[in-house]
Amino acid sequence: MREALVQASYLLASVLFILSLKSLSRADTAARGVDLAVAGMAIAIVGTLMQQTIIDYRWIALGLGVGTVVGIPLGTRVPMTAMPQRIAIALTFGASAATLVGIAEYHDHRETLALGQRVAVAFEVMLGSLTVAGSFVAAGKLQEVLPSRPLTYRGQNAVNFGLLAVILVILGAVVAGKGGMPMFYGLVALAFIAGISLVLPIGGADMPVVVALLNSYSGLASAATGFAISNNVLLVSGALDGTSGFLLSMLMSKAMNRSFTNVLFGAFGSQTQTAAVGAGSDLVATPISAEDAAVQLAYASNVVVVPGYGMAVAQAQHQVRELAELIEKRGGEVRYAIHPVAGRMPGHMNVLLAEANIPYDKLYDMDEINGDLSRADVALVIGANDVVNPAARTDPTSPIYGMPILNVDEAKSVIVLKRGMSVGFAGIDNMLFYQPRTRMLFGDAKASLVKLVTEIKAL
Amino acid sequence: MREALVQASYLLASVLFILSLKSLSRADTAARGVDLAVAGMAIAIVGTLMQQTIIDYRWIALGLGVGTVVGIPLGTRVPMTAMPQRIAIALTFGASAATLVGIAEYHDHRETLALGQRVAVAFEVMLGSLTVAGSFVAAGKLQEVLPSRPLTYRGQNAVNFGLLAVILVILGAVVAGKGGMPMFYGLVALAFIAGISLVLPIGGADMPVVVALLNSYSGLASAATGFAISNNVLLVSGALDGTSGFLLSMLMSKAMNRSFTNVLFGAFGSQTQTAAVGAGSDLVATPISAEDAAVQLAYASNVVVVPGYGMAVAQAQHQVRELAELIEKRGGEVRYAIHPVAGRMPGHMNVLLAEANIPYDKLYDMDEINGDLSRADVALVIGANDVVNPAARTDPTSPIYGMPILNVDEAKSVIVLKRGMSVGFAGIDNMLFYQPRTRMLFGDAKASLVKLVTEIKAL
Amino acid sequence: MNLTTLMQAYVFVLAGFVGFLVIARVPPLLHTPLMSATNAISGISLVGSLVAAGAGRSVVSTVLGTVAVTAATINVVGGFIITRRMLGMFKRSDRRPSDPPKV
Amino acid sequence: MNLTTLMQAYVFVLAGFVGFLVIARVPPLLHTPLMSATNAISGISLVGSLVAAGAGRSVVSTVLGTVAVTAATINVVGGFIITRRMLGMFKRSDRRPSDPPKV
Ligand SMILES: NC(=O)c1ccc[n+]([C@@H]2O[C@H](COP(=O)([O-])OP(=O)(O)OC[C@H]3O[C@@H](n4cnc5c(N)ncnc54)[C@H](OP(=O)(O)O)[C@@H]3O)[C@@H](O)[C@H]2O)c1
Ligand SMILES: NC(=O)c1ccc[n+]([C@@H]2O[C@H](COP(=O)([O-])OP(=O)(O)OC[C@H]3O[C@@H](n4cnc5c(N)ncnc54)[C@H](OP(=O)(O)O)[C@@H]3O)[C@@H](O)[C@H]2O)c1
Repeated sequence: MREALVQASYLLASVLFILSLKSLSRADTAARGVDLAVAGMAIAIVGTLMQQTIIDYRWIALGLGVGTVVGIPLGTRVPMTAMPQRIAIALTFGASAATLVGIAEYHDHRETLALGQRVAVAFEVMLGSLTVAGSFVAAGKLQEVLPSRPLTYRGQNAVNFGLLAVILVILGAVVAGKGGMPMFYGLVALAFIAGISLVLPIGGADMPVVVALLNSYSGLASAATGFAISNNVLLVSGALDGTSGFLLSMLMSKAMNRSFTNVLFGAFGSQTQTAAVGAGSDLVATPISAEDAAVQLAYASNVVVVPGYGMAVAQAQHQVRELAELIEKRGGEVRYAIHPVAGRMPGHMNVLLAEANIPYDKLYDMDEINGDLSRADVALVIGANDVVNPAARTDPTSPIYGMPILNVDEAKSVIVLKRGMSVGFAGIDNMLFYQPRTRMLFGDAKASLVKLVTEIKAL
Repeated sequence: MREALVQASYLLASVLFILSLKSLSRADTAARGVDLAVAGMAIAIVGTLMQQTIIDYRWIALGLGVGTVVGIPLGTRVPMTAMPQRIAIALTFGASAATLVGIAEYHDHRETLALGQRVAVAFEVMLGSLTVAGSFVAAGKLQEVLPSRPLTYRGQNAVNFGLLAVILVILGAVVAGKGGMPMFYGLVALAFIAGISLVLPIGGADMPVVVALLNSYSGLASAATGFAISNNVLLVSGALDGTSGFLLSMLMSKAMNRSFTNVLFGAFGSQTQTAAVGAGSDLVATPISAEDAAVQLAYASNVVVVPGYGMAVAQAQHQVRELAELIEKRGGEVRYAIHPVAGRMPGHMNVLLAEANIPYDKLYDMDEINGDLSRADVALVIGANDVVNPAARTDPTSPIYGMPILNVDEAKSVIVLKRGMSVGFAGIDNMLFYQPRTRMLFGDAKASLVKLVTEIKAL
Repeated sequence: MNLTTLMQAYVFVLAGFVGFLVIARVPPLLHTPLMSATNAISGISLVGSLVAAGAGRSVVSTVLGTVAVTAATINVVGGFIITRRMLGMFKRSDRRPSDPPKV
Repeated sequence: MNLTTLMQAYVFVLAGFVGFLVIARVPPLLHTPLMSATNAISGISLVGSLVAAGAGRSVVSTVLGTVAVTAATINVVGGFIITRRMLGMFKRSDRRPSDPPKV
């Protein structure tokens, strides 16, 4: 009877996780999706605690307590701008749980595990350990504790493939039951090293793709645990995470106009280093003073704000809202044009602007607003570069050629807020800045916006 | 080892069925979907034949042989126009197989079946038997062997609900292991009667929805078999059929602008009987001779053909192609406007026109062509009525009000081919026919088209 | 609830979700071919029929099983042929081969 | 291949299909919340950790299990809170409440 209840709780939890993912894939139901997942998790936990094998609740209570105390601030305090590294860190925790359980399982039952279970445990610790290390490195790169540029050396791919080959051999030995605990710990250790070594050569900006992929590995590690200890809810949610993470990382690289293998093995992001900058060296961009820009904005009736990575760096979203409200108070209309890969993670701009309380029906997708940009009196580009680079349309030799962009160059006038003439993520110059209708307002985006606000108020 | 192979074949077959359905849900991959399903079926059959429990192949060979001999002509000979009844008949066969297997299972193992298996077998024969009878009646109605109008009497819903209640009681008894074979046969018989009694009151035109729903029941019967005899491929494909059939029947009723319960219990389709006809009785529709219509078509440069149920009745699709080719040879452009529920089953017009070798890129969905109909020189309406009835847009009291229609009334001129002034499926008059720009070419659609072709050739 | 029944329940529920998700966005054009194809797939009850017909358990079982095999085979063979035929008819014009598929 | 492993294979494959089908059409706007949510869900490894920590099998198992419970709980608690917070930020303006959701 008790066992039946446990199993029923697991089935229910599995269904709730599925419904949760389904809700999460649509904007209007996404919030409900989280509630469903929370319910599923709670049910699965209660179901597990009812199991007959659990005889001692003290350590469990300790773990749950400490975890909750640490988890709450990680959930409530971390600013939205730190989301990518926040997810990567969380992944480290989740994957280390799977790895530790795998080690405990192998330690206790090494002698009695069936072949299938050995396979499962071996995969569990391999994927888990790789994910722990990989996502830790990813977090470091995203937080810029580690250098976010790709760390490469000659023969790197050869070394990595060699490492993977050795791991597979050891995996085989563990599955065959050879080598005992030392062999097993060797697997854990080498997978850990592989995690570091595979992620280091990938540039910081590609980390979201990597994190999604590692999430998929961590899901597969859970599924392997499910196989090993015959637990269906682990199996189901592990498989869900495994495929959805994989698909998500592919969708992400597609949205960035990049191939998936290129992201993972392409000495990738190193183009940031190599691409030439000086293309427009004899051209001069026209600066503008904050005072003049303020006048232009104050009297515009149709303003389109184009946020980019620079706005995120400057944390300028609140000043953006302040400026927009001033313009609106004076009778102008302000809309926001959101490029799908503006910033450094998908939905980056949406999250930031939402944090500043900008209603999401003022945010327009690229496809929705592109036809309308020619009617804008002022396009205010705040720290965006690649996503407004007309070379994507016009220059077949450009590395971003073919990527859909926001056609800001069609607006009646353009004001660009950035610190200098540096390139963006793709490492290429942008002819938009040299266009007769474009004016550059140099300086940190936040500082410039503060100046604009002050000036408009003074008008 | 052999058992492992059997099980592997089942897993592979299940995956192939899923991939098949996925392919079948997109036009460009649908044909490949059938191949995948065939492969899955073949693998499942071979896997089953390898099972150790099968000791005598003679009867199996007989059944497979006879089935193939009968099945091939049913697949190759039946004309496309008879698709709905063809599907209904096939369903009868499939469901009777499930029912017979259930009876055999219960007959042989009655004493030893576990509770769960009794539940499964009881559901299997109940759903199977209901489907056999229901789809047989549906086929009869579609073929018009049985009267296709709803057969209703007072208190019908009460009788049907009573019948279902009795069935549930007997189902309970069988599950409880009470009553032996007689009780079991009682369940089969009553479910059979329920199948007849539930489908008779539904109008012929709603049969596609009913057939899809019965398909879902038959899938659930297979899934129940899978539970009873612990066979995973039955379980998976049964569940696939069960949910997809159910969803499909809901999508269909939605496409017909009808609620699902209304289809099943609404004394449904009886509105065909009751709705008034004479609304436009003092209006006169203007006839046209085949000769004049031919001239008009011959010199039109932009013709839109709107096929409807009448074209299917008259089997006129080949003549439509002939006429279109003549017009094209003379320099005119011919497109086809396809309403999602023209005819009597979804995709009816597509199938017929495809059969006449009309390339499917000349077929335009309602949404694609509606904005363009005002540019048409001639809209040639062939046996369509409800799907071009402007009352759906203009008359809130009309039973079809709110259904999206083809805006044929906006064309520069309209020629309607039908036999007289009879109403269509919805049983209501159509103001389109009395519009000044509309001409009626009375007569059977095929005969009229033959005349038009002859006249144009003679020009 | 024994373990096998439990696992069967998972398989059933998950396969149901798959069916639902796959069909959720199919266009009306494909409703009829899809109905025809799922119908043919429901001939998978053939698998159960083969066991009943060939296991030599009892005369009743063999007879019913053989009839069931016949019926299910008709469904499978006829169903796949006609679905294939129907879909084979959806072809594009030769004149504009580069166009995206319409309807 | 024993029966349980077999059924587990079915469950795994089917759940994988479900994951694939559900995510296939998610818009870029939701990529980050979705990543965050699946991440929190992957904290389900908590279920395995609870058994390791509470079954009293060995000191190693209890210690590793307790650490695992802690780590997984951090993941679950923090992950759900932050996902909820992020999605809570996607709100519409009060001025045009009847508009369809944009972006
Ligand atoms: N969204 C994603 O998922 C994702 C993930 C990975 C990669 N990417 C890539 O990232 C790029 C995104 O394009 P983007 O236009 O948003 O950004 P971008 O092309 O990377 O350009 C950002 C610009 O912001 C300026 N900037 C930096 N800090 C600033 C500050 N404090 N104040 C003002 N300006 C500042 C920089 O110029 P200065 O230094 O001169 O100020 C830089 O040119 C695309 O190439 C995309 O493919 C996107
Ligand atoms: N597609 C589906 O899935 C489906 C399923 C069930 C119901 N329905 C319903 O069926 C209707 C379909 O609309 P529809 O416009 O295609 O057809 P309709 O409204 O039913 O009209 C068909 C017309 O064709 C004429 N006709 C019949 N035989 C003919 C012949 N041999 N030659 C020439 N004309 C002939 C009839 O008029 P005469 O007798 O005067 O010739 C009739 O008015 C809709 O109401 C729809 O909701 C559709």
